[in-house]
Formats: sequence, structure tokens, C-alpha cells
Amino acid sequence: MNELPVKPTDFLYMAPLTVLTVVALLLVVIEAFTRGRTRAFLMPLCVVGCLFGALAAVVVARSLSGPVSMFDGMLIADKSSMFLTVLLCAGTAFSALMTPPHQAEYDWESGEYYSMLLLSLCGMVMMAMAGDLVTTFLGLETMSLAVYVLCASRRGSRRSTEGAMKYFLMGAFASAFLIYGIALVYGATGTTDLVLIAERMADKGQEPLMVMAVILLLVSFGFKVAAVPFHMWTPDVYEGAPTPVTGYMAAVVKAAAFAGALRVFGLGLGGDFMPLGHMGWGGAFAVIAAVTMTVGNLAALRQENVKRMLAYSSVSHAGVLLTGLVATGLDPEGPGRAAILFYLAAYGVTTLGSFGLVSWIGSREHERVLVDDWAGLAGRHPGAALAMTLFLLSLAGMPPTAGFFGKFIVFQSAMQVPDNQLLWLVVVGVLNSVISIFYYLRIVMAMYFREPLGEFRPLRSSGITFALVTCALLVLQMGLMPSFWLGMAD
Amino acid sequence: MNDIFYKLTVSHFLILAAVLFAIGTVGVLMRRNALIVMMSIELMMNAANLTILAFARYHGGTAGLEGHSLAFIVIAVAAAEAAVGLAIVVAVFRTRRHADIDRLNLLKN
Amino acid sequence: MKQATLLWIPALPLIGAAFNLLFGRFLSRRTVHLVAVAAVAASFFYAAYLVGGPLWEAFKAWRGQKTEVMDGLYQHVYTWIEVGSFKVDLAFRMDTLSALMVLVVTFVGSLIHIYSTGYMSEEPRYAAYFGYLNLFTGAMLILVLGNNLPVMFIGWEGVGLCSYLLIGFWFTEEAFAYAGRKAFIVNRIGDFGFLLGICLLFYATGTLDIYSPNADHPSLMSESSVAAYRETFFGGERLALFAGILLFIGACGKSAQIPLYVWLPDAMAGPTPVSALIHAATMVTAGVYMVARMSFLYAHSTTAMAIVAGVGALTALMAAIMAFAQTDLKRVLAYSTVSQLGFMFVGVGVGAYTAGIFHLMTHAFFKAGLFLAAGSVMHAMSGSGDITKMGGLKKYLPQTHICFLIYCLAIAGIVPFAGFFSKDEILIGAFGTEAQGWFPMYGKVLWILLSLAALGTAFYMFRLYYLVFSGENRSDPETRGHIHESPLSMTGPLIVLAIGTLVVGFLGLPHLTFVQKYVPNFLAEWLEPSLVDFGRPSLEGSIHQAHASDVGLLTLMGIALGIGVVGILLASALYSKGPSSVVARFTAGAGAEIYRLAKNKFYVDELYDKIIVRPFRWIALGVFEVIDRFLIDWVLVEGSAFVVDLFGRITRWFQNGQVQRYMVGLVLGGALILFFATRPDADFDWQQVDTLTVQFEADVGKGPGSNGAEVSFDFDDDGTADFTATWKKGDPPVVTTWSFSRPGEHDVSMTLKDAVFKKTGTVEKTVVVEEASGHGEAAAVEKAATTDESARTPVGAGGAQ
Amino acid sequence: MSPASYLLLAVLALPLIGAILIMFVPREEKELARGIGLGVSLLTFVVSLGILGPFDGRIASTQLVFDKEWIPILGTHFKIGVDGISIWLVMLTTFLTPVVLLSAHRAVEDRVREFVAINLLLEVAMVGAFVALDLFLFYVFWELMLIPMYLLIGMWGGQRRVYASIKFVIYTMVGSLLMLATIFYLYAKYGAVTGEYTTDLDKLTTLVLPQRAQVWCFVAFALAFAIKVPMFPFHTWLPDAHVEAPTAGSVILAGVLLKFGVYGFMRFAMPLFPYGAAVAAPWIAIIGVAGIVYGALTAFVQDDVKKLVAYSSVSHLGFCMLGLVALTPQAIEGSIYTMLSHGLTTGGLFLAIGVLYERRHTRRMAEFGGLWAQMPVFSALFLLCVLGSAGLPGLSGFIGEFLTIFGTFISGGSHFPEGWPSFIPFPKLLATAAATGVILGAVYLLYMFQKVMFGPLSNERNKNLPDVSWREIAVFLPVVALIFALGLFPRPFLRVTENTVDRFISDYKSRLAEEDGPPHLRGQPPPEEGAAAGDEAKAGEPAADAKAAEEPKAAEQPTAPPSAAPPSAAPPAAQPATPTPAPPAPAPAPSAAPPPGGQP
Repeated sequence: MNELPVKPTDFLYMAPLTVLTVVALLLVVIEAFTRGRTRAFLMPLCVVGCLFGALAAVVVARSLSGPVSMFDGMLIADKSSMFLTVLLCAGTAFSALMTPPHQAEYDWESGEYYSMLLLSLCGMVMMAMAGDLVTTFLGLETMSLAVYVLCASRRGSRRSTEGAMKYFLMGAFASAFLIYGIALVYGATGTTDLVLIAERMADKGQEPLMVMAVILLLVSFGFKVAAVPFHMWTPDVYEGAPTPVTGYMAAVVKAAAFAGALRVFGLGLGGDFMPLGHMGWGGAFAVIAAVTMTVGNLAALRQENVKRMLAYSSVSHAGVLLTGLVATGLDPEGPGRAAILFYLAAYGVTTLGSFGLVSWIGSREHERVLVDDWAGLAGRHPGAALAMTLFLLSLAGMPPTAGFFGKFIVFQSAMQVPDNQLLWLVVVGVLNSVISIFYYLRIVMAMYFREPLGEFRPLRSSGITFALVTCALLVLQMGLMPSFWLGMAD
Repeated sequence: MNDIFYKLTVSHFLILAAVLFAIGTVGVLMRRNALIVMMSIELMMNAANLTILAFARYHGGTAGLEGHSLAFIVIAVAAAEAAVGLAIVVAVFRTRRHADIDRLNLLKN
Repeated sequence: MKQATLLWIPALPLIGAAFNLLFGRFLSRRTVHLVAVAAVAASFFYAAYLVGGPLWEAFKAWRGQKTEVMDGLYQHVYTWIEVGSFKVDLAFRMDTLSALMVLVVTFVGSLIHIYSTGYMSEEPRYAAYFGYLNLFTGAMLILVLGNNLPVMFIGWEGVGLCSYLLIGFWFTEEAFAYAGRKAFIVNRIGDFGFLLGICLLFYATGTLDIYSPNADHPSLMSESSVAAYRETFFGGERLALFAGILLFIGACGKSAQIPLYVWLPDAMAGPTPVSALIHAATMVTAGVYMVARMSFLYAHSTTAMAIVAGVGALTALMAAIMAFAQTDLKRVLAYSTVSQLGFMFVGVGVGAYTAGIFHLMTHAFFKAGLFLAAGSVMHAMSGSGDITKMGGLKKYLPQTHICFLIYCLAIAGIVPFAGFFSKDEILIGAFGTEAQGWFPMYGKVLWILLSLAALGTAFYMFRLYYLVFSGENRSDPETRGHIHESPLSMTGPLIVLAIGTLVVGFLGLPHLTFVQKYVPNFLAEWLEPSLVDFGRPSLEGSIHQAHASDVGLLTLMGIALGIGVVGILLASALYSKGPSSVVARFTAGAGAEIYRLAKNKFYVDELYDKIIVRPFRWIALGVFEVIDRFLIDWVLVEGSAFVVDLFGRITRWFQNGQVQRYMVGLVLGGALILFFATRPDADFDWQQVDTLTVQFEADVGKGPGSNGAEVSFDFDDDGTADFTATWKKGDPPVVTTWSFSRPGEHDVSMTLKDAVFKKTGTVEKTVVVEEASGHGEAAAVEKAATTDESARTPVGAGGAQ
Repeated sequence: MSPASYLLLAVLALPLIGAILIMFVPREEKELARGIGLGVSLLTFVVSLGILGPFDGRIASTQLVFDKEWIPILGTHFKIGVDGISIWLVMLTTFLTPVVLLSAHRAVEDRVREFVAINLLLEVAMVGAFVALDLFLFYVFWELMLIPMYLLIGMWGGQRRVYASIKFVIYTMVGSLLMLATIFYLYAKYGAVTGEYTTDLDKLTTLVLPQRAQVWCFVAFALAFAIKVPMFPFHTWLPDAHVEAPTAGSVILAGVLLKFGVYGFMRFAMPLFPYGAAVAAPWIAIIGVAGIVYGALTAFVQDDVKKLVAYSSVSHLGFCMLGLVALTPQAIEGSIYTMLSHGLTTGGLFLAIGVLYERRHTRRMAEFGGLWAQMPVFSALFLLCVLGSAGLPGLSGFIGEFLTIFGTFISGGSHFPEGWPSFIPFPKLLATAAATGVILGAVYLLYMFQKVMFGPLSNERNKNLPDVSWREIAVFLPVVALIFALGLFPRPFLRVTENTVDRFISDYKSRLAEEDGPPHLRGQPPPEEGAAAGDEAKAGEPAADAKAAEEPKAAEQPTAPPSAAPPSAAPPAAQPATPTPAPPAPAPAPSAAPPPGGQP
């Protein structure tokens, strides 16, 4: 066998990744050789890059008939991974659009920002397409490293750097767990290829090594998706990071983390035999999901700082997503996967929008991160208030918004798991929405029921406006006619 | 029963790795200086690496090669991580003249 | 059955009401009262025409062949409510009884309308007043003519509403408004009974029509219903009893009988004509009318009739006593009304329906008259009704005086005034009535009570008369200054009513053979078709009027008359010269107690206030404060919110900004997962395979340690393993059977010791063992469970892997 | 899908379009906004009247159905339609909206644009929830109602508006989310049985769940609706919401929103989980009666007029619930009628209170007194609403309450909680207790009326209150007119409802007769007991056991073919044998078999 297990078509299928990488590196180079005004072109270029990436993904998705594994199973291109790629690219593009005015306002312009953005995107896409623990790890690290930098990119600010520090330390710590986990999996099964792992799970699944491995993986991914009790970095980092970056992390990075989790747990450790415990890792994740939802909401309940509140809310949303993940594990034929993908999209759009508004509303002398700072927005800027209300309702899962439908299908997929194994989880989930509605409405309350404290001087920029409007419309559209998106995800 | 002293099996390496990993973990949790913490993390990674290599030898063949390559990747990543980490430490130090992670509690609750 | 547009009779006054209430405020008083009077008068004449014409024909025809029911006049306006088999037509029926009522109501009504034009001439809310008055007349007519109970109920509550509005007409006086409300609410209590009565009747008979034009549709009078009345319903009593009582509760409310009479005296707060029309002549007699109307129901429960009669008699006496000590002109009249209503109820209660209705009619005349006269007196006395401040008015108000005297004679039961005949009928009826199920002499007891009441009546009426008209005038000079006879618009009606009082009595001459030979008792014959006929076989012996000889009758009449005379003499002896020292001494000394009781109406109002009104408020307040505010809203609602918030604070306390604490959290989390995930989860399914023999199937779960796990069962719950096995990967599930010594419940525990982490888990289940008989399918069930599960859930929690 | 069904769609679409239009009206153009709002809502009302034309009262099932696939993957449809029950409620909604918009003409001065838009949105949501024939769609509208009402209370409310509004939302959410979970369950089970996943109500009603499961599901639904009704223990959000809400909010809240509770029971809870309903019926009846008395008592001690009326709503809705479970056509029609009349009378009362509040900016009875002298016309209108609410015969309130009490009274022994001594005629007791509500109603309403209208005109500030303006008369007139119309000519209204109600009862009974067992379709024998008891229990889902299976056979009973009037209405002989909580009746009559498409 002197023929390499690499087909030339592989390079076509990995087009999105290639495109993004090229653009990213291009950005690095340009950034290095430009000064001053020309940097204004970095953002558009970055956006264009994302669009091309998305385009490539769409093309690939259309040409796909079934899952295609490339490079000896290192990467797997299938519909869901392509969907995720598009999602990630779009998210990144939006974040990029929202950044410049914020940078200008709080002067933290930095050329490398966009290249970092794109590099992290590359990592994420790799995670989404990964077919092997190695690629997963590689993608994850690429992403993380870039995001560490993004967090710290507001160098002057102590909060920003502190957040970055915490994030980095914990991230590194977690990735150590990840590697160790991978090592054990490798040890137990003798391979790092997810498909092969799945095959060998049946007879290797109960070995203690494997159990330890799964737990370690659980921990590291739990960290990435910010599941309780691995979530504690989230509020701090989200608060510390510059708001556009926060939005990016909440929407896109989280999505990527789940993409990875889907691959590792759904593909590698999923299937007929799930290691660990009675319901396989599903059991553990189910409990974690319940706790995550509850704790996230409870902590957000009395939160005065909007960014922190949204951070906690993103924790609770992670819980919902985990529910979906468990559902996919327990009922691979069920709608769980599609549900997660849709939810990621819906949640991503909503979060980007809400964080976008958070960064939009503030100004240098008054950043307006506290709930009270939103008082009377409806009177001054009805449009913005309306949009924010939409986003918040979507987060709270009220119809007719994307968030509602996302929750709906996720929980419903969980309910479709045979023998009502997840009934309790669903009940916990819906009851959590009651708690959540309270704090989301606190902002609505501030915006509509109270008089403004001072004049609003929001950021003015066509990019951010465009992004926000699009998000708002999408939130409605996904809530009212989700069929299209579901079709894509399915 | 004392051939564990004579013939080394894969489990020896695994146990050693596990111990190293544990030491690293403890270090991360205990030490206050960011740099030391980062070093502990490196230690954990290397423990993981050791495990991988042990298994690579244990499996041998192509399966083994996978392990070896993985180890290299890990080393590379660890290096990159260290670079970023140090950069962040520097940034932190710039803003507040110390890199003591206990005193990094501006963000809380 | 004749069709006739009966609708116009109630409609005319209603139209008048609508007109006055809507546009009256913009019109002159003249137009207002013209419209109002015209409306009522018109309906009177129309009614008169109907009675004289078609109804008279029908009556004559009926006389010819005495059928069960006389059809009378009937109009089906439209179907009001219809749900399923429950159908309520807005239908009116005029038979002899309702005809009588209609005539009385409209006649007296028009007189009082005319009177009001004078009496209320100063009233600013003139139009509203007449509007209400018309509205009342309309409602009353609906009540009278309604052919089924719900329609009656419309009128029933309609008149209640009007009395509410008219009592509280001068609402700026808090007390008046209160009186109005009291009236309405007490009436509502009665209506509550009435409503349930309706329900019960339909429940029993499936219809609510008093009379149904087409034979195939049953009515309350038809045989099937009658049969239903006679069925025992509850506690061995007939349904008729309960239906009767429920309806009678309604009657008590409307007609001010014990215990619901309390509203009537206060109702005097309203304008005097209102008292005359509503609280003397018409509305308050609705109860009596209803009982007579439903005579075919009451006839079937002598118990019910006994209750009606008893309550009536007691009320008559008690009210009479209360009337002694009243010093307010109208209040005296009010109590006398209550008392007279008592008489009527005795009448209908003892089956002397004719007598009851007769008295109703006569009473309508003289009591209305009395009130109007009183009105005229108070008009003269510039509004004050305090009889201690009056006296010697006969020379100031001649016409009023004459009329008043006539009325008094009538109510006292002196020949030949109307009251004599009607009251006498009742007394005779009570005396002569025997009914099965009554304790002996019940009739006689009633008679005695009534006689006493009659005595009282005669006494207090003439006390009133003397205090007002004879003796010296005791009022302060400046009121005396403008004492004057009332205008014609007021005296006119008085005179008409007086004449009526003289005449109507002769409609029902006593059943003396020699009298009847020449002048038959017209009223009895007229009402005969509308009232139940005790000769009916179904009623054999339920109520029996002992046929007294002329001598007997004459003696009774004599006694009655004597009582009246005695009462009058007593009054004249004491009060002819104004309040006498004798009375003063008596009330001060021997009779002080009785006097005080009577004066304070036996403290009934106070009693009700103590036991009902206040406790109600307290309870309501308690319920609101304790249950609503504290328990539900504070403890449960706010409490749960607080708890949630508390947890929120706790969760945030962990977040103290120390990154290393976060890392610890991370590690601990991992450890926790390790701990829980590696716990062996023992579980087993069981199914009975044979008599006392049960098959157990261990489920070693999918925990890491399940490969090579040791399974051990303890069937007899003695703590020692009865069966042990080790499960290796790929083995079939561990299955064992155990035959129990006895059927019933057994506690079976299974212990699982896992191979890797050497932890043990134990599960205990109660196994229900039955005799094999018929438990085969249970086994099958279990089998189905396991198989279909393995089919459906790859990672299922079930037993079969 | 007849062209007429587009009428229904139009009723939904018009207010939505209106709301969107208004969003483009410049902020200063208050009059324009009001004009558009009024015009659109009136137009909507007219169109909704148009529904009566094609609507055929003789047909019991839903009509004018507009069915369009919405989310194919989930099998959710955009399916709307009306039947005899919902049509009047839709009318009520479309009728009240213009009324409140007109009434708020002077009350709302700031952010008029938003106000009108929110009201229109609210109308869309309410109408939608009434006509939705798809659980998913219903839920969407159901939740959609919350937010506009929340904003209405919060933006134009009184001092404690924030508290009240959030309380309203949270309270409602608690219930409705459990309902959502139950919907998931239902959806999953139906899919598991038929292999077809859908939220179409008609299809879901053909599913028969294990009886234990039914009880649980019913409880979940019941909680959602009981909170909305609000039934006795879950009512404390109502007073706060009412007191703080602006007049428009109160009117809509009392007039329409509360109806969704009862409607939900009628449309969803009882048809979907008949066994659960049967088990709960006695307790619902008792709670209903308790609510009647409780509401009346608490209303009596209020000083705030609005609070008083709010508690009176608790009392009135108690009648609705009682009638609903009494399960005789009279009682159910009564409860529907009570809903309509309550919508009008209480709406009218709130409008009246609004008029007072606009003039005096207080609602404390102590502040008023003797107003009749000052504002006679207003007082007359007020009085009419009061009497209508107090159930005076000839006005709307009476018909409903009378029918309810009546129907309950004649209903057979359908309300025997287990172990209740059988010689006590339980329904009669309930009816009697309910009838006390008639007395108490008069007590507190007249008390309030006297305090406000009668007595001396002592308070200086009341001395020169202007009487109602023509605009306000225009607001009241239609309401009062309808109160009269409903009281005097109830037949047309009842006629339209009748068949639907009969069908509801007979369907309910035939569903009740279904054999117990694991989920299966109506008219089919339950499959072999599926999922082992262990698992079901583990997942918190009680399994059906042999004992429960025997119950249906407990009470044997003549079945009523769906078309025929149920026994309760038959002549006395048949009386005692009306439904008993233990599922009566043998196998369902053929015509009660699942509607076409119900089978997989």
C-alpha cells in the first residue's frame, strides 16, 4: 500500500478552512505593513473573508451527498459541520462589524485584532469539521489562543487584562485535562480517530481508562461550554473583555465549543454504546445541564451589571444546549442534533444582538453597563429599546422569537428520548425559564417603565446599526418561520 | 512480586505520568504567582505527553505513530500557549505592577 | 286558549318608564306626569277591556264545562332562553287570578300616580321618580302575568330593584340609601330560595311553565308534574314540601314575613306614595299571589301549607304587637301591613285561597288609602310623621279625615267595610280547616292567633286615628301655622279609594246560605278556575274545609266583629283625648317591659346585626387579611420569590474573583462526576412465572464496573444473599427464579458489587406475589416490556442488555 | 379551506397591520395614532361580525378552518377556526378593543403611539389564542399575550405598577411553562404511537394516554389555566394587576384575558385528558364554589373600588368553572354565557371606575359619595353595569349565573369525590352554595354603589365633577346596550353555542369511556402494557397499572350518542344517571370516533 490515504478532492472539501486561513494570514501581513488610515480596510477585509468562508461552506454543503472524511478521517465534512461553519463565519463577521466604533470610542484599536478574529475562526471551523481528537485539540487550541489575545486586546484596561489572565489560566488548565483525556482515550482504544473510537467503544467502553478519559473530556468541554461547575470563569471574563469580544465569545466561541462537543461526544463517544454510568455520559451531562440552567439563572437574578447578567444567562443557555446534547446521545436518530444547531444559531444571533446593543449604548464617559443605565431608553431611542426587548424575550424564550423556538425544539427533542428518561430535565428546563424571565424583564422594565437618568450618546456607525437590525430581524424570522433553518440543520 | 523493579511495564509510565499530572494540578491550585502556575500547567501537559508516548509505544505500529505525532503537536501547542500566556502576564503586570493571581479580583460576583 | 296581546299591559308602563328615564330630564313636569299617568291608566283600561271581553267569554265558557284548567288568555312573545330541553318562553297568561291582580295593580297604580303628581310636585328629580314608578308597575305586571317561573322571576327582581331605587330615592340621606340596600339584599335572600325552588321544580318536572297551551308539552299543572310533587324526595318527605318551602322563602322576602320582614319598616324611608303602591298595595302582596298561583303545588304538601299558615299567623300577631308602640305614622302603617300580609298567608296557607286573595284585594284598597291619607297628613304637617306631635287634625283636613276613618274601620273589620268580609273569610277558613298531617286543632290555634292580631289591629289603628285626628293639636305653632288640606290631585285618589273600600267587600259575601241564595260570592266563583280544586281525587283529604252551619258562621263573624269593636273602644277609651295618663302609667309600670320590647321591635334588627351583619364583616375581613394577604400572597408567593433570591445570592457568593477557587471548582466537579458516574446502579425486573414462583432478572447497568460485577439477591429479606452470580461482558443477563412461601408482598433486595471500583450498590423492591390465577398476563406484560425496550432504546435504562 | 376562512385570517391580520402602521406614525401625531387605532379596531370588529354570516350554528365542529402547514419538520400547522364556543369570545375581543381605545382617549396622553400599537398587538394575540386549533400555535399566542399586557400595566399603570406587572408575568409563566412541558410529552407520545409528529389539536385529541399520565398532564394544564382564570388559591396576581393597570388594561384583562382560563379548560385540558378531568372535576367544582364565596367575601371588604371589582371577577369566574365541570349543557352554556356577560359588565365597571379616576385620581370609596346628584347620567350607566354584574334578570349577568346554578343543580351525581356519603345530593349542595353568590354579589356591589353614588355629597373635591362627556357616553353605550341585549335575547347567542356544547359533552364522555392502557388511539384497543413500570416511574412518569385499568368498568351507564342531548337534560326519570367521575359509558358511539386523519 504505497498510496497515501489522501484524495485530491479532500483539498476541495476543506475549502472553507483554506479560505479562512489564507485570509487570516493575509490580514496578518497587511496589518504588519500598514499604518494609520489604511487599517480601516482591515475590518471589511475580515468580513469579506468570513463571507468567502461561508460561501465556500455553502458550496461544499451543496455538493455533499453524505459525510465525507478527508485526510484519513482527520476532518469530516458533513451537512452539520458546514452549517456550523456558515454560522461561525456569519457570527464572526457580525462581531467584526460591531467592533470599530467601540474601538474608536474606547481607543483600543489594534491591527492584529481582525487577524486574531479570523485565526480563532479557523480554529473553530477545524473543530467543527474535526474527525479526529487531534484535529479537535488543534482547533480548540488555535481558537483558544486567539481568543485569549482578543480578551486582552484592550491592553490599557485592568479589567480586560485580568479577564484575559483568568481565562488563559483556566483555559490552559482545562486544555491540560483535555490532552490527558485524549491520551487516555488513545491508550484505551489505540486510536484518536473518532469513527474508530466509536467502533471500538463497544468492547473497550467499560475499561477504567476509558471512564477516566471520558470524565476528563467532560471536564474540559464543560469548561469550554461554561457548564456548572466549570463555568466560573464566564462572568469574569465576559465582563472584563471588550464588549464586542464578549459578544463574540458568547455567540461564536460557545457555538464552536458545542460543535466540538457534538463531534467528540456525539460521534466518537456516542452511538449504541455510551461509556460511563447508567445512561452513559448522558447521565452525567443531564445532571450537569440541570444544575447549569438553574445556577446560571439564579446567579443572574440580582445581577446589576448587564454584561455579567448576560454572561450568567449564557451559562444557563449552555445548560439548555447540554440538554440537547444529551438528547442526541441517548437518541441519535432523534431531532437532537438539528435542535442544537438551530439553538446555536438562534442563540448566537440573539446574543450578538444583545451584546451589540450593550456596546452600542455606552460612551467613553459613561459606559452604561449597569441595568439602571438603561432607564428610559424607550423614550429616547424606541427602535433600540424595541430591538433589545426582542433580544431579551428571545433569550427568555418567549414567542414569537428565535429563542422560543430554539428552546421548544431542544426540549421537545429531549422529550422524544424513549422512556421519558429526560422528562425531569425538561421540567427543570421550562421552570428555569420562569426564573430567567424575571431578570430579563428587569432590563425591559428599566427601558420602558423608568425615566432616563441622562442623555444617551450611543455609538454611531452604519456597521453596528446594520448588524443590530439584521440580528433583530433574524430573531423574528427564525421564530416565525424556522423551517428554512431547520431544513439546513437537519 | 518485586519484578516491578526489574521489568518496566507501560503502567509504570502511566503511574509516573499520573503523579506528575497530580503534582501539576496541585501546583496550579496552590501557587500564587502566575508564572509558577503556568509552569505547573506545562508540567501537566508534559505528563499528558508522557502518557501519550507510553501508550504509543504500547500500541506500536501505525497506531503508535499517531501517538508520536500527537505528542509533537502537543509540544508545539504548549509552546504557543506559553508565548500567549507570557504576553498576557506582561499585560497584567503593565496595568497593575504585579502578577499575583490572588489579587486579581476586580471582577467578581 | 285565546290569544291576546297581553304584552301591552306590562309594555305600556315600561315604555313610559323608558321615555321618562331617557328624556324626562329635558321635558316639563307636565309632560312627564302626563306620560307616566297615561301609561299606567292605558294599561289599566286595556286590561279592563281584556278582562271584560275575551276573558269573560272564556270564563263563561269554562263555567259551562268545568274542565281541570281554564285556558284564559295567553300570549307567547318569544322564546327567552333555550338550552337543551330547558326552554323558557317569554309568555304571558291571564287567567281569573292574574286578571284580578292586574286590575288591582293598574287601578291602584294609576290612582297613586295621580296622587304623586301632587305629592311630589316639589321634587327636583320628578322625571326619575315617575320613571321608576312606571318601571315598577311594568315589572309588577310582568310578575303577575308571567306564565312561567323565570319570567315571574324577572318581575320578582324587577320590583325589588324599583323598591330599592324608590326607597333610596332621597339618597343624600345615608339612612335612606341604607334602607334601600337593606330591602334589596333581604329580598335577594328570598330570591335565593325562589331560584333554588325553580331549579328543584324543573329537576322534578322538567318544565317551568305554569300553564302550557299545547297538551303534549307538560306544564307544572299537568299530571306528570303532580305525580312528581307527590314523590318522596328527601328524608321521606314529598318533593312538594321542599319546592314549596323554597318558593315560600322567596315569598317571605318579598312579602315581609318572619324572618325576613325587617326591611319593610325601614322601607318607609321612601316617598309616601311609593310606600302606598309598593309597600302596601302591590309588591308586598306578590308573595301571597305566588303562593296562590302555585296552589296546585302547595296543595300536595299539607306540611308546606302548615308552615305557610304558621309563619303567617305568627307574623300577623308579632307585627300587630310591634305596631302598638310606634310613634311614627308610617311605621305604624308599615307594621300593620306586615300583620295584614300575615293574615293573607294564613288564608292561602289553610287552603282558603279565595279568602287570601280577597283580603289582598281589599287590603290593597284600604292600605293604599291609609298611606295616601298619611301622606296627605304629613304633607299638611310639613313632612313630619310623628304622631305624638299631631292631634285634632279633623278640622284642618276634613276629607282626609273621613277617608282615613273609613280605612280604619275597614282594616279593623267593621261591617260593611271591605276589611270585614275578607278578614272574616280568613278567620273562618282558619277555624274550619283540618288537614292530614296537621296536629289536631292547628286550625283553631291559627284562628286564635289571628283573632288576637285582629284585636291588636283594631286597637293600634284607632290609637293612630285618635292620636292624629282627635284631641288637641300638639304640634309646634309654626307648623300648625300652615296646616292645610291637600290639593285635589291628592284628595281625589283618597276619595276614590274610600269608595272602593266601601264597595269591594261585597264582591265576596260570606257563605251564608240565605245570602248566597240571592247574591252569590262572586269572587269565589271568579277565582275558582285559577285555584286548585281540593275536590280533586289526587288531593282527597289533604285539606278539608269543615262546612260550618250558618249559625256557626254567624257566631264566628260575630266574634270577629266583636273583637273589632272591642279594639276600637279600647283605643277610644285610651286615646280619644290624645295620649292618656293611663297608658303613660301602664308603660311606665306594669307593662314597661312589653312596651319597651314592642317599641324596639323585639330587638330583632339588633339581633340580626349581632349574629349576621357584623360577623359577616368580621369573617370577610379575616378571610381577606389572613388567607389572602398573609397566607397566599405573603407566605406562598413572596416567600417562594424570597427563597429563589436567596439561592441566587448563595450562587453568587461562590464567585469571589479568585481564579484558583474557580480551578478548584473545576477539579471538584471532575471528582464529583467520577464519584457518581462510577457508582454501580443495581436494578432488576421481576415477573411471576408460576404459582408463588417469581423470575428475577438482574440489570447490572452500564457502569464501568459492570463487567465482572457480582450480583447477589436476597429474597427473604434476612440479610444474607440467597443467590449470587458474576456477570461478564457478553453473558446473557443474570436471571434466577425463586419460589416464595406465601403470596403477598415481599421485600427483595439486590446488591451489585462492581469489578473496577469495588463499590457496591443495593436496590430493594417490593415484589407482589399472587396466586398464579389470572396473573399470567402480568408475566406477559413484563416480557413485552423488556423486549420492546431493547428494541427501542439502545442505551435504555431497562433491564435487557 | 373555504374563502370565508380568510375572514378569520383577516381578523387576525388587520390589527397586526394596524400596529405596524402606527409604528411609522411620527411621535407627535397623537390624534392620528388614535384615529388609526380606532379605525383599524372598528374595522376588525366589523370583519369579525362578518364571520357570523358563513358560520353555521347547526354544525358542532370547528368551522371556517384555515389550515396551512407551518413548520413541516415539527408537523405544526397554522390552523385556525372557530366553533360555537370561541366565536363569541372572538367577538367579545374585537368588540372590547375599540371600546378601550376610545375610552383611553383622554386617560393616555404620553406615548400614545405605543399604547395603541400595544393594544392592537394584544388583540391579535387574544384573537389568535381563541381561534388557534394547533397546540403550538395556541401556545405561541398564549405567551404572546403576556408581553403587551405586561407593558400595558408597566408603562401606563399606577404607583406599584412594576411589582404588579412582573407578578402578573411570573404567575402566568409558572403555569404556562408546565403546560408547555406537557405539550412536549403529548407530542412525543403521539409521535411514538402513530409515527406522525404533529401538534394538530384534532389529531392529538385522538390519543389516549394512560390514566395516571392523564391525571398528571391534566394537573399541569389545569394549573396554567387555573392561574389565568384565576381560580381561588391562584388569584392573588389579579387584584394587583387590576389595581395598577390603566383602565384599558383592566378592561381587557377582566374582559378577555381571564376567559382564556375557562376556555383553555374547555378547548384543551378536558378534551385532551378526559380521565384526569374526571378525577379533578369534583375538586374543581368545590374550588369553584369556594372561589365564588371567597371572591365575594374579599370583595366586600375592599376600599379600593378597582380591587373590589377585581375580587368580584374571582367570584364570577368561579361560576364559570363550576358550570364547566357540572357537564350539563345548561351549566356549560351558563359558564360560557357568564364569560361573555362578565366581559361586558366588569368591563363596564372598569370603564366607569376609569371615568371616576380620570376626574379624581383616586379609587378609594371613602373619597366619593353622593355622586349621583353630581353626575346622574354616569350614575345610571354605572348602575346598569352593577346590576348586570349582580345578575338582575333581564340583564346579561342573570342568564349566565342562572343557567350555571340551574345546570349544576339538575346535573346528576357527577361530583362525588370518593368517599362522599352518597345520600347527600352533592350537585344540589354545590348549586345552593353557588346561589349564595347571588346574594353576596348584591351585597358587595350595592355596598360599593351606595358608598360611591349615594349619601351626602360631602367631599369638597366632588362638588363640581363634570358628568360624562359624549365621548364617554359613546364608550358606555355599546356596552350597556349589549348588556341589555344579552339579558333579553340570549337565545341567538345560546343557539350558536348549543350544538358545540352538546358535542363537547358527548365527545368528552366517549373519550372518558376509553379503555386504560399505554398510549393508544381512540377507538383502538390499548396495546400490551408497554414500557416496564420501573422505567416510567423512574422518569417521574407514573405508569398505568392493572388497578387503574379496571376502573372504567366501575360505573356502567347508558351512553349518549354525541348528537343527542345528554341525559342530564332529559326528563326527570333519567336525571339521577348523569356522568359519574369514574369513567362512565361503554365504548364510544361510532360518531365519536376520531375525526378523519386521526389515524396514522
